[in-house]
Amino acid sequence: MTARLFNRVQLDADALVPWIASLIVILVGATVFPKFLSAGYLLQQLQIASFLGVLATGAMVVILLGHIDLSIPWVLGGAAILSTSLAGTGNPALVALAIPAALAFGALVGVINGIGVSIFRIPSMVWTLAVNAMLLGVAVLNTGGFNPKGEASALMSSLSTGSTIGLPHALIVWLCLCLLVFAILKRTTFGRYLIAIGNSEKATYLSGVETPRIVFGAFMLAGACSALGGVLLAGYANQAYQSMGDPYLMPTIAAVVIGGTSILGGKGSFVGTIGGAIFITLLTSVLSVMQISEAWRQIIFGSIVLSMLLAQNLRRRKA
Amino acid sequence: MSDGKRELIRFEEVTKAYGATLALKKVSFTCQAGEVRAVLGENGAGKSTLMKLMSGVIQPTLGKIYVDGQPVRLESPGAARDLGIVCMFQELSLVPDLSVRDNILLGAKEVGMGRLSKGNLTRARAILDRIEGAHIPMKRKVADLSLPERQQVEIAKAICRAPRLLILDEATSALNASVVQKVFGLVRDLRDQGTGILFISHRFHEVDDLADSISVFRNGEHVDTFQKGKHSYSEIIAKMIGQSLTELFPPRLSPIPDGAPLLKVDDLSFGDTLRGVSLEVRPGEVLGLGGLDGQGQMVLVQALFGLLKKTGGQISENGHPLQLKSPRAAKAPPTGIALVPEDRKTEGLIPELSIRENMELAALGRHPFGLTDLDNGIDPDLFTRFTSEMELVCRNFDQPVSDLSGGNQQKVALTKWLALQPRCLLLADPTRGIDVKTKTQIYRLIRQLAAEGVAIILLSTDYEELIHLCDSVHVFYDGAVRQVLEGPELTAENIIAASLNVNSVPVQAAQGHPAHA
Amino acid sequence: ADTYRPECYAPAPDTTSISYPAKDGPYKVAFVNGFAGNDWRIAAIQSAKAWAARPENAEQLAEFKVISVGNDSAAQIAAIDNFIAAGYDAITFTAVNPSAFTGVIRRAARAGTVLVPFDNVLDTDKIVQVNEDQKALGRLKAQTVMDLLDGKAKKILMVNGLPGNSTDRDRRVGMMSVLDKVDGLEIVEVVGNWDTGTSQKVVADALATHGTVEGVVSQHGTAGTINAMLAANHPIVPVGGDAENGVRILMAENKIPGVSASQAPAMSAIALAAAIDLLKGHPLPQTIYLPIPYVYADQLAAGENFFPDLPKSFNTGTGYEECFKPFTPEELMGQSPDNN
Amino acid sequence: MLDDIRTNKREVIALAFLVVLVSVYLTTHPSGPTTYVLTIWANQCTVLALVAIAQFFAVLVRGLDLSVGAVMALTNTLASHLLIGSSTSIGLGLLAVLAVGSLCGLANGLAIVYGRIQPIVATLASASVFVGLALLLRPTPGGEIDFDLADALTLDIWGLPTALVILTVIVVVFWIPLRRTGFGLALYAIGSSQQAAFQSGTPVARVRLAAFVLAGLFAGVAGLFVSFITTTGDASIAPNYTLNSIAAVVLGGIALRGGVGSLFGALIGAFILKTISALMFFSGLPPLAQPFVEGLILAVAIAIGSADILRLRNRLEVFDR
Ligand SMILES: Nc1ncnc2c1ncn2[C@@H]1O[C@H](COP(=O)(O)OP(=O)(O)OP(=O)(O)O)[C@@H](O)[C@H]1O
Ligand SMILES: Nc1ncnc2c1ncn2[C@@H]1O[C@H](COP(=O)(O)OP(=O)(O)OP(=O)(O)O)[C@@H](O)[C@H]1O
Ligand SMILES: [Mg+2]
Ligand SMILES: [Mg+2]
Repeated sequence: MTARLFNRVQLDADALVPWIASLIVILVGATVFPKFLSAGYLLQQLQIASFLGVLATGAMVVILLGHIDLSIPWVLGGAAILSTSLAGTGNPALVALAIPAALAFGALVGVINGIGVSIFRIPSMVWTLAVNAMLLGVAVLNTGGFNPKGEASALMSSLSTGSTIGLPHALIVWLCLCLLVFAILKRTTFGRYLIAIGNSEKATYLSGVETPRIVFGAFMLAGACSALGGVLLAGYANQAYQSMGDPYLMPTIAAVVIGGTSILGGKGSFVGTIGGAIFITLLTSVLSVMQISEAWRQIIFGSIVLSMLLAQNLRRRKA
Repeated sequence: MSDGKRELIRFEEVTKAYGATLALKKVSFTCQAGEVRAVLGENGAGKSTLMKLMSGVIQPTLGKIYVDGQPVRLESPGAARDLGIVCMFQELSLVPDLSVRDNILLGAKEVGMGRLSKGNLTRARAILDRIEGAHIPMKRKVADLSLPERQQVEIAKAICRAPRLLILDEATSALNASVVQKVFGLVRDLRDQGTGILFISHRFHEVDDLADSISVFRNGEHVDTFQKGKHSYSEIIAKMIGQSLTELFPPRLSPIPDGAPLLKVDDLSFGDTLRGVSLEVRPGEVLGLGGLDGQGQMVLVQALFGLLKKTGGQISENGHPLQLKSPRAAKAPPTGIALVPEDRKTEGLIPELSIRENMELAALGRHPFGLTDLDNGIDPDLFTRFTSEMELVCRNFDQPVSDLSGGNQQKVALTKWLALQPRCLLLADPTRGIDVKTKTQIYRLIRQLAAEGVAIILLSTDYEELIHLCDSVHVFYDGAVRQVLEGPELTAENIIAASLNVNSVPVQAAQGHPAHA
Repeated sequence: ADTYRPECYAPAPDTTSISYPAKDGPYKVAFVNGFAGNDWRIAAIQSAKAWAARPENAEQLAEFKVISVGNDSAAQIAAIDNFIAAGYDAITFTAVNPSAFTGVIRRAARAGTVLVPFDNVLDTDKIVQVNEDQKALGRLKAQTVMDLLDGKAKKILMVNGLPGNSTDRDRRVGMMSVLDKVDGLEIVEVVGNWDTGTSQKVVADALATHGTVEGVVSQHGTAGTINAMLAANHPIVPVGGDAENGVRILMAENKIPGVSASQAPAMSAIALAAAIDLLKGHPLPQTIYLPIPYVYADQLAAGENFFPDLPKSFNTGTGYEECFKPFTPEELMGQSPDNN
Repeated sequence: MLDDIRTNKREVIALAFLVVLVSVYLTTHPSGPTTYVLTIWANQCTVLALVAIAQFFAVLVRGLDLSVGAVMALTNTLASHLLIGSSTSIGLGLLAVLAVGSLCGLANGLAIVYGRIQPIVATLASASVFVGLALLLRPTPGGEIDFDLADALTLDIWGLPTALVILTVIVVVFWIPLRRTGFGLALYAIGSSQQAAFQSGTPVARVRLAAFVLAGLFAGVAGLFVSFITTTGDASIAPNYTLNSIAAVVLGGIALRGGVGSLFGALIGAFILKTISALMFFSGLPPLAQPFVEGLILAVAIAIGSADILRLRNRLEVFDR
């Protein structure tokens, strides 16, 4: 069989690992709490997974590029603060602006990330970290002054908490986003370049591609996704608050990598990332409902993720 | 050389499989001390695989390896080194971020993990000096060396490990004739001291020059081994490619063009690597860039492809000055300049991606953020036209490029750009490490493109190529054009003289080449 | 020992009293905050500055510095040491780690610098500490809920705070001291990390798996807890929650019975005041338990003890009547960052 | 000589930047450069410096280690149980703590080298395990460390901050000799080109493994030093150090792609980072503006390190960064 075909098979298998794992988690959990199998609980998990999933979608784009975005937490927080502040003014025009403004903010931060990474060629790991620190600073400065009463606009709440015929809107938003980004990656030149850069930026540039533009695009897309995550979470909590993004950074990255996306960039799978987001949400929820102590939750979480990665690699080596 | 040579290493029915590919099939092969054995074969014939097996980089799938008659398992280069087997790899085994010194000490037997002994350094220095590497400082980072300089260091590194079996896998592919001579002198001395040498090269005059005996490989099989001189070149080539090859360099298909130049370079300068270079190339002309490596040819090519900022002088096309701000600007019609870079594995291609994805990468740019791949303004048949012309060997276009042998990789790299139908084609050493058959195919293609009116600039380290393909050759020395050779004065001697910046040269080892045979 | 202004600096049960030789002002004082990116801490900084800005206090302060060092005890120790080295008279701080300051305390004593930790206090009896009685805070919430349930309940939801934190431990102990007495009571515990979003998620999970509960006690991030209950169409039950503006708005809007009480950020101001009073030579209790500011659901009054047109993350704990006139929201918010 | 400068350019820039920061700090400090002030500064910097060393060894062989902070937390909590009582038990305690640190590193190494998991990912997961174990050891902060030992290591020797002495010893007694061995060479070689190192006969797997063990060991040392400063165990310290250690090595001119930089650079980077925050103390900046300014200076510092990229005239060289 061609090596290529093997790759394909592997990719899909990797992508399936989190799905299988999710199934196991539910079934195991169900032996203690039968309610885990109830549609209500599962839909709710999907709704909550959507927040993580939206963030993971953005993170994946950047990781495919061979970079990483550590500014997720405060892009998320900033977008939440911005959107709730606008919505809080009660002025219809500004209320309508809440979501677009937040997304624009995310994209703007993406530009700043892009400048550091593709113009100054600072390792994204560090530059986005610094950007995150600055965003924190801005947020702190801003809440120091007088803030308009902040609250989620009706649209925001409906997007994150509403549901039609049982389907949480958040889930729908997430899936639409996935389809959109999937289309961008698979069907557009931009997507092709993205993957190419993830494999070798030099060779891509020598093919006559303005690679910086692509890097910018990717980081803007990721920033917008983080912002969307912020909007959804603000809608969910019906408010914004400082460091609401901090709990999301590591789970987001974990979701992407256990989905089979190579942290080195160039290859990855959407199905996997979706599965990753769902798996992490489920695992966290099950551990929390089972009232397992923080210490053991950390240990179990880490061990399971490790063993999943090992499983993926051992299989890959057999192939 | 003495008779009754000792057997150093013996392969018995050795097979090496990479997944589905059989790189070597039941190869039995012996190699003696005090002999230079040339290993010939097309790209992908299995030469590198053979060498990698001997030097412990990879292990055989089946079969036995004997050293000094004892069955051995060479499970790592370290193990091979301890048995006195040292390989100079085709993909150089130098560490870019370390200094020359550190590279020479790295993994040396007497160093291991312990304290660094300086012993090797003096030896290495001596060797470097002997092969025209005197100018290479021990403290210089390898990354800052040119490709030939690296090959020189690699040779020094290999030899100062006092090998019993020295393997040279295309060790000299980037070196110019005069250095090659020095290296060969060194190798002969080693041989006379009883070292066994395995020598892979795609340059016949080198084989002719150095080898005592010749082994021929064809797609993974050991076809034959014989003393040099037993067979004529055409016979050897026939063994290599399983058919006879009429001639290496196809005849020109069109008269040397005159008329308005397509591309005009006026007094181009860049730092001290390019000093006031002026030249023009007409549609249908093949213009050669010669000279020792690193004399500015490559810089010129990079400038023409929009890779350099703040260059002095001017580049104009059909009289219109060009603003070459990036490769994107260079490739965009109507400018239509294409560059097939020197290093196909890191610059020309993306090995992990499929052949199709690689070929389309350059073309995609046509409609920047076009909604779908397919709409890239390139008729897919264009790819197939060139791939079939060059007889690309592959299962299908979805195979990753890394599966292909170097020669075939190069065909993909060419197709990728030719499909854009460029008006000016820049070729940087397009046949380095490529076997005869593939070479002829590429040469034929160059001729055709010229006939179709493409202006071609060919940078090459192989002067035979320059002589037989180019209408005129600009020989570079120290960032400037030392001499422009045309017609009858276009001879090996003159090229070498010009590139060494002297007026008369010792007779070169250019005699007896397939082109003449 | 009778101490200064006990109505404000209320002594903790069987605590000792501490006093230092009087110094003349004006004094150089610093507030070393931990992590800044959190609403409570920002409110605390604002309160401290608001207090220092009031004329009667301003004249006693030669210098007043506020710095935030992040969640890094080593950095906080360094910061405090720096102010000691710089000859500051008093330093207030929110300890990142309750047991990491033994060395600092010794060095401060040597240099004659007064240390007053508040909110996150230390496991030490060598210095004056300002806090609320965390156990009592927990007790108050649990007791109120149980009283509303006439002392009888089968299932109660308990949303805990940040694991591995002593405040979390004490508050839980306080709650348990009440709930343990209720027989046949099942307590569903989840970890909310004092974070609105996290609370909302874990409570949603708990309700989905454990069904309805008869009452809820929550340390902090109660807004998330209530949101989750509303989202799950959970019947309205008594809630013992924190005192963020958003919580009180929700309780008022949805007629949720219970109590809203918590750590008031204005505590930072009391710590300053205490530091000044100590410098003046007044004796103070080693452990000061500030009167817990709380409001029963039926006493909620917009514009008075909650503010519908302020951010939900705004902390209503704007002061302690017993000590000084509580700050007006404008006094706090109006503090634009640049008038330091 | 010229080659030396070129190869160490990043370090030189970083060092210059550090000198500027420190002089600003000491001049703005009301009580000037007294031993006390220097000791405070040195202690704070040294914690990060030690983690940065740990991170340096991981990065050197192309492996970011996201678990260094977690290993610190684990060793710190362990120390808070063991470093008290008789001098012998303390001695054994020290060894035990360092052993645990190295074991964590070994675990990471095995997962990465033999499990073939990407370092970032593997350590992301193992970090969570280590923190869990730390929480088991210290559910809430507490325990204590022998005071005399703590003082001995966190105060000063004849007016010279002990912390600086420790770092000097590490450089002189450990690093410089190591750099002169085949092992030291192999570390760099593997980071720069694993293929080349392998073909040159380096036992790649074992050397990489050793590198991660060293990372664990130094994370353990960092954990110890935190214990001496705080004289207590706290499982929640991890997040403060992991990402900062990465920032530190980059500031110190160490390339995340591996094979470039020196332990000395890691130290410089750590000192820069901590001095930036120290600057805030007497900067007189509005409290709520400090976090922003701090982030800004960090960003600028990083950007300065890479600014020379703009002077490259060959657009290809950019990609070899
Ligand atoms: N690592 C590998 N994975 C898969 N296939 C391989 C690998 N290495 C070699 N092969 C296959 O084995 C064949 C022989 O490769 P080898 O490198 O020995 O050819 P070669 O004679 O060195 O070619 P060249 O003249 O270009 O150096 C190749 O055509 C390739 O298809
Ligand atoms: N992972 C791989 N899968 C499939 N084929 C491979 C792989 N790695 C290398 N090859 C092929 O094996 C051969 C050995 O690789 P090598 O680097 O020697 O290339 P090559 O054929 O010698 O080309 P060149 O002479 O231009 O380097 C090449 O033909 C290469 O295409
Ligand atoms: Mg080869
Ligand atoms: Mg080859």
